[in-house]
Amino acid sequence: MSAHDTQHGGADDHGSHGHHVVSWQFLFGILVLLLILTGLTVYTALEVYLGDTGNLLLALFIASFKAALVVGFFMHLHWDNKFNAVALLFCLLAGVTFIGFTAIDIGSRHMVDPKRAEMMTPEVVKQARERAIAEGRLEPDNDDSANQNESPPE
Amino acid sequence: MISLLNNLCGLLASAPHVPVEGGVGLHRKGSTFVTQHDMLFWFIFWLSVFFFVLLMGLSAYFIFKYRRRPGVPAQRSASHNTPLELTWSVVPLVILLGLFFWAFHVYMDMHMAPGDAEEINVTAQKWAWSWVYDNGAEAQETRRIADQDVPVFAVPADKPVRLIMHSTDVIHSLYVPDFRVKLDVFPMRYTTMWFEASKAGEEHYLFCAEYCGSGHSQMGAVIKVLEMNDYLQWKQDNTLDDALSPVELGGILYRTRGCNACHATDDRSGEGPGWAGIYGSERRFTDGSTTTADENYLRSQILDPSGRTLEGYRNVMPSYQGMPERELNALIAFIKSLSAKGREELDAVEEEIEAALEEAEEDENSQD
Amino acid sequence: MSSNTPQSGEGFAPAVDPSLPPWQRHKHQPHWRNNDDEYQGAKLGMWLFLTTELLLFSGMFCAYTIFRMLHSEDFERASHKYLDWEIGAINTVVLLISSFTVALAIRNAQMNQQRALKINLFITILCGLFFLFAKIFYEYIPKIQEGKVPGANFSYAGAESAYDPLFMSIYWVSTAIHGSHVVIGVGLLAWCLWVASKRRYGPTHYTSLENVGLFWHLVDLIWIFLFPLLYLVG
Amino acid sequence: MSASTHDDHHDVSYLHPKGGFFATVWDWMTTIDHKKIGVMYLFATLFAFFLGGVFALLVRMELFSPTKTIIDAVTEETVVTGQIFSPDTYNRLFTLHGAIMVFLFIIPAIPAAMGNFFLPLMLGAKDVAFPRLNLMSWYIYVTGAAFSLISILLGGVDTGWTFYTPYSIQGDEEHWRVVFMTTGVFILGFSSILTGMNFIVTVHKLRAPGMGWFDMPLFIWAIYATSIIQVLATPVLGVTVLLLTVERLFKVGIFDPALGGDPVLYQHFFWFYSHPAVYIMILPGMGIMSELIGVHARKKIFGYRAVAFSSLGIAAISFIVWGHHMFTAQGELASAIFSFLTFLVAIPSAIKVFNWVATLYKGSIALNTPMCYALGFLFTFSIGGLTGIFLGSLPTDLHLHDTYFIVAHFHYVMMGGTAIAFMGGLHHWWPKMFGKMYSERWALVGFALVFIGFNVTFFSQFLMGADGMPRRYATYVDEFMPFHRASTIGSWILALGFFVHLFVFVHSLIAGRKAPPNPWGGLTLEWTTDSPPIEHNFHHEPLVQHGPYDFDDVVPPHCDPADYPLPEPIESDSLKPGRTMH
Repeated sequence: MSAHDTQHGGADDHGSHGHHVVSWQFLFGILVLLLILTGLTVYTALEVYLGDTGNLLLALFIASFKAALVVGFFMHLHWDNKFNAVALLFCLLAGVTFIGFTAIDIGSRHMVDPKRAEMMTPEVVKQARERAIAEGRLEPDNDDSANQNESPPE
Repeated sequence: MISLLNNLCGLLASAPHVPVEGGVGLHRKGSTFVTQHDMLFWFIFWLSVFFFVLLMGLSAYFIFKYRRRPGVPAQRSASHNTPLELTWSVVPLVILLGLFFWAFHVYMDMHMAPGDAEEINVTAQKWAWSWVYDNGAEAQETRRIADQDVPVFAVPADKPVRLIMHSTDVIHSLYVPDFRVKLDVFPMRYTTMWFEASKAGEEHYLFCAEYCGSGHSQMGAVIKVLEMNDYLQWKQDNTLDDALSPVELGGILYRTRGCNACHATDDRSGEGPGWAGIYGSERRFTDGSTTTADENYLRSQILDPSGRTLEGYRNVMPSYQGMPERELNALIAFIKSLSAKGREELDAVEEEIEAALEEAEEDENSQD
Repeated sequence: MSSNTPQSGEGFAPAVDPSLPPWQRHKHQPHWRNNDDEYQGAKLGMWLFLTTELLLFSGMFCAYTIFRMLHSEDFERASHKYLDWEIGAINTVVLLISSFTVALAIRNAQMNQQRALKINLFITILCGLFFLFAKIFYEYIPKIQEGKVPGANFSYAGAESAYDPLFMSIYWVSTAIHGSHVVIGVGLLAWCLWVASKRRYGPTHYTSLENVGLFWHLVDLIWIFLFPLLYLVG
Repeated sequence: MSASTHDDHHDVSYLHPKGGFFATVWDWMTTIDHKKIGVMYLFATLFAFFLGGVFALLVRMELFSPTKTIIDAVTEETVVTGQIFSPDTYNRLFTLHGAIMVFLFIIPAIPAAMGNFFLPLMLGAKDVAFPRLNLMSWYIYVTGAAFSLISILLGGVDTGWTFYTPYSIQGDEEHWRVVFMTTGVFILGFSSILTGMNFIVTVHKLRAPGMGWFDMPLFIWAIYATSIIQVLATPVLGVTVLLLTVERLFKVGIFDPALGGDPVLYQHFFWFYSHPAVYIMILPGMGIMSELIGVHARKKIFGYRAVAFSSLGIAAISFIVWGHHMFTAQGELASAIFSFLTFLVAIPSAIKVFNWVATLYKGSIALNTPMCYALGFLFTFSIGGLTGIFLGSLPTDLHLHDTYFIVAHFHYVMMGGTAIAFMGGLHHWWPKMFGKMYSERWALVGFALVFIGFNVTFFSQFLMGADGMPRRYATYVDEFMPFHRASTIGSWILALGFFVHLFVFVHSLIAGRKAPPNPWGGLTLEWTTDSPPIEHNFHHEPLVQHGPYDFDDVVPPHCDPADYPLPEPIESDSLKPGRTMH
């Protein structure tokens, strides 16, 4: 997908601007590639099992590759002046710093004293179930699958 | 002019009444952390003073020496000097990073509790602390600071104490300035902190340092450091044993469960209504409905207060869901004891009990 | 940005030759030196705005990452239990196609193919509307009826873990913010279609069309990440 | 207003009224002239400053005595030492003081008011890159301020300006007040983003011919660095406040622990914006400092590139240190990392202060009001910066967190830094903005009162903070009474100082004498045009031939060489750069 097959097209392209015009064949090629990648990510997510984080990383990798395609060619960044790309880079840097440091903190609470990471479970679902029983949407003491307004969990 | 100065000084320094002798501050050396912490604190202090005096002295000298004199131009001088600029970037960096490692070392000591610590469960709720010791003891003595009765917690001297803390509603923060310790207390999550009080017989303030609403400034406590055996004796005395009558137990719970943070035992109203005379009286709510304050009303208001709010008050009372039955009855008995109608009923109940006891004795006599 | 009516008190009003097609009459604003400077400035401004939009969504991705880290198996199960990936996949394809057609529209403007420009813009708007239609009628409304609403008023009785409402909260808030951006995008594209029908886009002037196109690509970009994270790996 | 020059009708001052009263008002409301928008921002932010100041005085009044001061608002009975306000009202006062000062004054003040006015002038441009977007930012600011005002009129918010959850999402009856305030903050965020974006494009695309990146004045570098932070940090505030509003309306539960959320996550969200925000506040102040010290000491800023790059350095490092606001809430690993990085962020600020002091060497220092404020900044900002070291190191922060030591630290850096630099910049550029000189004597009196009042108010807070006086307390233990009394009396002196300044400025607008184009002998482009400047800033496009601070070689424009003598030209090359300073 390098720049060689970008066709400097357009008969009446006014020289004064010299804006780079991309051939529609090239754009169509990018679209086809994106659709294939979408299919790939759906397939790998449902059929292929690489471990909990493995799937996540694979999905993220495919999504980043698709994003790079859209940003680089659909959004014309590849041929734009460089500062736009620098702006996008700093944006990603800020986002990664934000998510990274927050994850470091919340992920490492247990290190010195495990008691500090012990969370109590919220009873939102318990209250919801009691409310459901109170409103008669749910028979009191049997399992939830017999509930009339909810399709059996697949 | 002199009188003006006197009032001003008088105004400034009128002798503050000090409920905890020794006051509070850097001069108080409450825990074993103090030596390490203060060494670091004063090192940073003198480092800052040195740089500050250097900078201000230099600029004051320049301002005086190079003040603008008409007709005299500024002399030429180099507009940048790389070696100088490098030194005054690298030298502070090295000093500060050295400071970081020293500070980190002290910090890790403060955050790693030794194994044999005495464990106390601390619960923070909107505007009161309650410490429950390992044998179920709770503080009963209170002290009046900053216009509020706050509990006095006992702590053993020269023994590590580990506080296992959680909050029931919002974020609070347990802060003892004299021990140089502070840690946030979170709802739905445990946090732990440790310290070792160094000198028996001293008393220290405990403040809430994370903003938690209108009672935040009165959510204090006093820590009393006792010798080990006094401490064990104190714990023994303060267990809520079963011999206590409901009204007495209710009185203790009134203080330890934080009711005193908002409710007064006379009819003066604070954040919440005063309890004197409310049992049996007519209670009007914000939505205009009224009801008589009987036992079920008191029970429902304690367990689920957000349902109905009394007219003229805000809906800020936390719910005491999960309070054991014995303590609930004791609290209700205590409230009843504060109003005439309540006292009659309590006396009536006592007479029945005595009557029943007498009958029981007669049956025994008649049997044998 | 597109039409340049000289402001009052203008020092010098550039002569505008009426015989030229509308897109060639565009003259840069007085404080710019030439059309190209204005075009590059506008594009840089748009890219900076896109970085702020990306950072707005980075907040949602951070919440997702943290709660996924804390309760990963609950999230994994909740994603398969509550969300059906078919609708997500269809919406992804629809958005990718709309990205393609809006890129084509910009190319048409550069090549002065006015009819193709209007058709491509129309297709993009259709795809956007289809995305919204599918999201609201096939995802949001059924979920509301079954009580799979986020947070406190979560009343779906078939929930297994205590953190299902939390997953629903993340799903609802992220897709709602993204959905609102799709609505804004469709509105802007409709405005571009109106401007294009006035033949005011051409090889020398298509700045606002390109900026709206960039915004639409951003909307697609966010969905490219939201779809796998929420629907597939959960 | 000022007399208009008589050549062709375009060269009239931007303040020249356009016909009758209503025509002028309509012209100001729909102007896309960066100067008018700058002046509108100036008056709006000054109004917000005084409103915030009133709340500050009320807070200090309440803290004059430990428990109650005059009237106990809850029971209405007059108590000799009654509390002015119930604790709840006190909480609303300090919250509104914080929120108004942060969101309505200190973040927009220098970038929007002075940045809008002087960025294009100093770059030699006719206007900012997107003038209409600039006007839209102004109206977004006004809308956001209106929302916050509605929240205040409804009774104000008592959650602290940080809106920490779960406290900020509980409580039913003030439901709408918090929602109005958070929506107001959300809208104000956009005004900040769009202004930042506008300035970045202006600096990149609209510099005068001959002005390279290192020929720009240092104020522009500071505004550029501030704009980068505004663009990259403010959106996260947007999403935080949006989630808070959604949390209150739909009980979503991302930040609510009772529903599985995590309040510490909220603190990360909030401080990821709010720490870079404190650099949005101080960087423009540092930019003004470079201008003031350069012009009034008639000396090229020492180490121009070091000062310029330290602005960018601060902008970069500011994004990785936010955790030092949460040392008591975080895990140990995160606290260690953030503490280490916090020590890095101190270096660029220190470099700037060293460079300013070095600039004074062999200068020709005139002690007029702007220079007094600049030197006052050196004093207060140094204290603010150095006390930051106490808060960067972990154990001392555990002791000092959420005490009055922190209150004193950030007031020394924000008020002692940005507000004093703002006043210095205002006095420096007042003649250029309004074409009127102000009375030097009374302005110096104002400075003296502000400087003394400020130091009395906040230095006493350092002392009581180190002793353990917690923050946001309506009633406190008696040991802290003397410090609080000194601080309250200091706040009266401070308020008096600002009122003196208000009268000086109003007097100057009404009866000030006409200002020359270059009263201080500055070399940057804004001094080449008239004061107040004409509609299109420059009669003909300026060409940059010398650096912004070449005081040794260039006679300032519009100035009599006799007033500004030049040192003898360099014969020998004894002054080659790199030699040690002699």
